Amino acid sequence: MLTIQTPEAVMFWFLAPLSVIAALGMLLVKKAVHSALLLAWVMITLAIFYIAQDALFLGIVQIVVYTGAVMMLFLFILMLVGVDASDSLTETIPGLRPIAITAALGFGGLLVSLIGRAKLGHDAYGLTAANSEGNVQGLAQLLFSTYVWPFEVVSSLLITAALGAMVLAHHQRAVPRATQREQAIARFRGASLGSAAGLPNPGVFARHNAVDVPALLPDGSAAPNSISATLKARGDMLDSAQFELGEVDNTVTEEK
Amino acid sequence: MNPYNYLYVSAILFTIGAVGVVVRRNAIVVFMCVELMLNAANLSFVTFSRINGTLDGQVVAFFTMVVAACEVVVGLAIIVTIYRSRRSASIDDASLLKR
Amino acid sequence: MTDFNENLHIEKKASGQADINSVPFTEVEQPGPASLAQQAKGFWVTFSTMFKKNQTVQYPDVKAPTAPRFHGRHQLNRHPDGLEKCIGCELCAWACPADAILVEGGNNTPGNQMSPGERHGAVYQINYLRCIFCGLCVEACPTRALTMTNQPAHLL
Amino acid sequence: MTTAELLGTDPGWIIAVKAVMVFGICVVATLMAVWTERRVLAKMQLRTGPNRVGPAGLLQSLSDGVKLALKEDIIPAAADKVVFIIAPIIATSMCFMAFAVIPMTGVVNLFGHKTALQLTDLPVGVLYILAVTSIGVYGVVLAGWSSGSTYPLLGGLRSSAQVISYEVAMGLSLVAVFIYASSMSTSDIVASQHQHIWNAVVLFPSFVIYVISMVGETNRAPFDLAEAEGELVGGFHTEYSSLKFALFFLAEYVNIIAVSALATTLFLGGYHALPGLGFTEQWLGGWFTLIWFFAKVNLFFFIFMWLRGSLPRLRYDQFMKFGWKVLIPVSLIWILIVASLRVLQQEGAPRSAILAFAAGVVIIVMAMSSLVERNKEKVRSADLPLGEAPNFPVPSLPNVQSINVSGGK
Repeated sequence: MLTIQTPEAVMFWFLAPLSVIAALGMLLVKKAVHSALLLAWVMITLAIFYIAQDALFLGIVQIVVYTGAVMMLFLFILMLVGVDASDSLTETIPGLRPIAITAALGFGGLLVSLIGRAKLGHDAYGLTAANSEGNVQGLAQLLFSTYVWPFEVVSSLLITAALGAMVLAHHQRAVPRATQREQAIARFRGASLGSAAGLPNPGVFARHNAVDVPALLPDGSAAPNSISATLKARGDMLDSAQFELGEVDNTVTEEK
Repeated sequence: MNPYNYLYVSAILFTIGAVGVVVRRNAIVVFMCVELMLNAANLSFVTFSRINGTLDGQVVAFFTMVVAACEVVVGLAIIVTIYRSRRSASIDDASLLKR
Repeated sequence: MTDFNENLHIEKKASGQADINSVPFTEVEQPGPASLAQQAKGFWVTFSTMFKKNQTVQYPDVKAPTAPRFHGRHQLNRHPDGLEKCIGCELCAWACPADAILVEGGNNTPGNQMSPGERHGAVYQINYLRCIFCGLCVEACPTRALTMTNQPAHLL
Repeated sequence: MTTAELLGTDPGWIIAVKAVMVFGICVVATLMAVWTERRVLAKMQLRTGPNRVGPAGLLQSLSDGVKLALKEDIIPAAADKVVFIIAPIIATSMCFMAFAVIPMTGVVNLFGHKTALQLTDLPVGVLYILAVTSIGVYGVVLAGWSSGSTYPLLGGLRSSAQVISYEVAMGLSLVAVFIYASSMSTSDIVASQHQHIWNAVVLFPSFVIYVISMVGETNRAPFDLAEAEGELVGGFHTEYSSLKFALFFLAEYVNIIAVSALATTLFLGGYHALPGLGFTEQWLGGWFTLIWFFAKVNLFFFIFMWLRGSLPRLRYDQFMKFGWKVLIPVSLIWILIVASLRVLQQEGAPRSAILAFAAGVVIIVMAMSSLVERNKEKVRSADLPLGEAPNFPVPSLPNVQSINVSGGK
């Protein structure tokens, strides 16, 4: 027979609302990174729930796998794909949102009322007996006896997924990438020696050496190579003319 | 308090995840909502494992984690591939066959 | 490669002169990855250095002698008869790249003959927060009034 | 009585005292570590290092800390304010949590109560440390993201990729330890090493892999790509100032001490004395084990400094290649070998069979490596395709008709 101690109840009533609020927030915040953070928080509270329910190994693995690896992967992809692309919250399919919320309320209400009415036929047991040899040992016992076939299947699934991800994300090069040495040789053997000594730095002759101010060529025009293509594409390039000094004031004011 | 309360939390989280899948437009956020649903299901597995006094529920939850990891790896690779060709991570932009 | 490089196309040299095209490239031996023993040797260098004598001079406590031609603090000199050498010409101030020197010339009067000739430096200030100790002022001085001592500037 | 049972008898106030002690030890150790690192690195470069504040400069890091705390706290306009503030807090709090399961002494007498200086003993203690450090990385990644600036973002991106890949190698290197100790609890692993021999000896490859990946995990030279000063300004903490920067600083050093402590626990016999010096453990009523523990931790900390003094920073692709193509496969193969040996041992196979297996593995590895070496030689000696001769003018020197630039011919 299972009795739940007060500390666990306190923990539950403290963390459960927090996790639900965080999950709701996940839907409502604009930035995807905030969503990911809130989800990470939900996962951590779930891990605490697991530990409270005598699933120590699963709780720790939840943090290592979900919070540590999966959410980190999400963050990584979010940063790769565009950090500040905040999601537009406008509806693209008219009437989708009210329908979704109504359906969710109905579905959630159904689930909750079902759980409320369901009868198990026996009292809750608790895991004291099952965990008597230790939670990890108990899990290992099951995993390598009853569930050894699913275990193998899942591990092959994992390998397949890793390979699949590699195939999907792999970017085949048509020609091998030039090494630094080959690039150096090509620079000197090319048609022109203009770039043999390297590209001009930003700020050459430009009276300003910030990276967004292009260098000036001897004829006063901007050297296109002196500035990062990213800055150019973003339109963050400054015109160096604005940093030019005006005519030097040579007029001498008479001393009093 | 009885352990059924965990089941209520699980049900609510699952519903929220489902709404997120339908409502949000960013493919990555949609993905995270799927993760939330899987997590919610895991919570009920663990709770039932405790109620029934056997560890089988935890083993299933363990398998769910592995499968979820697979799903994330492949899914994110797909998102990156789509992003490479479309420069967008919105699921509305990926309906090229329709138009 | 790119637009502006195209303009810079350089003609080949006429025949008879040194032509790099006739020179074959020789492959330079690239050192491969270092062996484990060599790596260990590198670690030994840093480890053994720990037990060598420090090269640091504890400067304000221990004053190492400055180099013979050290650019130190400036000094305004006088003639042997006690008159100032500075004539207030401001050439040092003009030469100063850091704009650290302020000179105001003054007229010598019969009761107040500071230097030989008509003018003397009435105000002579060097801002040591700006001074870069390049010594251009010393070179500019026509009368050798301004020289640099061997002492670090901030010690006084 | 095992450590877990011993710790189970702790009253609440002892736990509170130990928590404060763990916190204090971490902070003081950080202050000392910063000073030690600066002094030792200076010695490696024929310098003296900080020696002005306090005796031999001992208070230098304290004064640095006070200075940092008094500086102006700047939050950039482009920053995501909430995340920007949360990030250093996550980074710092998590690395302190890792210390909770590290056994620092054997049985000692604390205020008349018999206990061990370990906050708690989990059956999955080592996994707990992995979990906590993986949350700690959030601090770095979020700091990079929330700064709203390019270089921190690159630093955060690098750091997340780096930690994911090196945590795999780290976790795999720990598996061999679990197999040998047949436990994941830190105190059990220490106890099993006390009975047999240090894991660093039996599981030497695991030990090497762990030491390498712990440097990668803590973002330290030569793997400090997340804050590569030459490339990324300051990396993820470029935009941070004042106390928030101090928190990152603290987190970095506590992290170093934590992974060093874990290495001590898992591979160097934990708080136990060196073999043959076991009698010292009774001196000072068991508190002498704390000295042994910190001596070993300092050994690892010295390795950190030694690496930083000796090696240049790796290029990012080299670093990733090393992690994925060397560390992970090697540790996978090593785990296979360890597991097979362990099974042979437990099945009661004769000693000769075990030896034959080990010898077979050694021969296979050597044959493979010699094959790889020969292939390498082939690649190195292959001729680079000779293209056209260069086409650049050489300034004509006075009285010289032709110039032979390559020196040959």
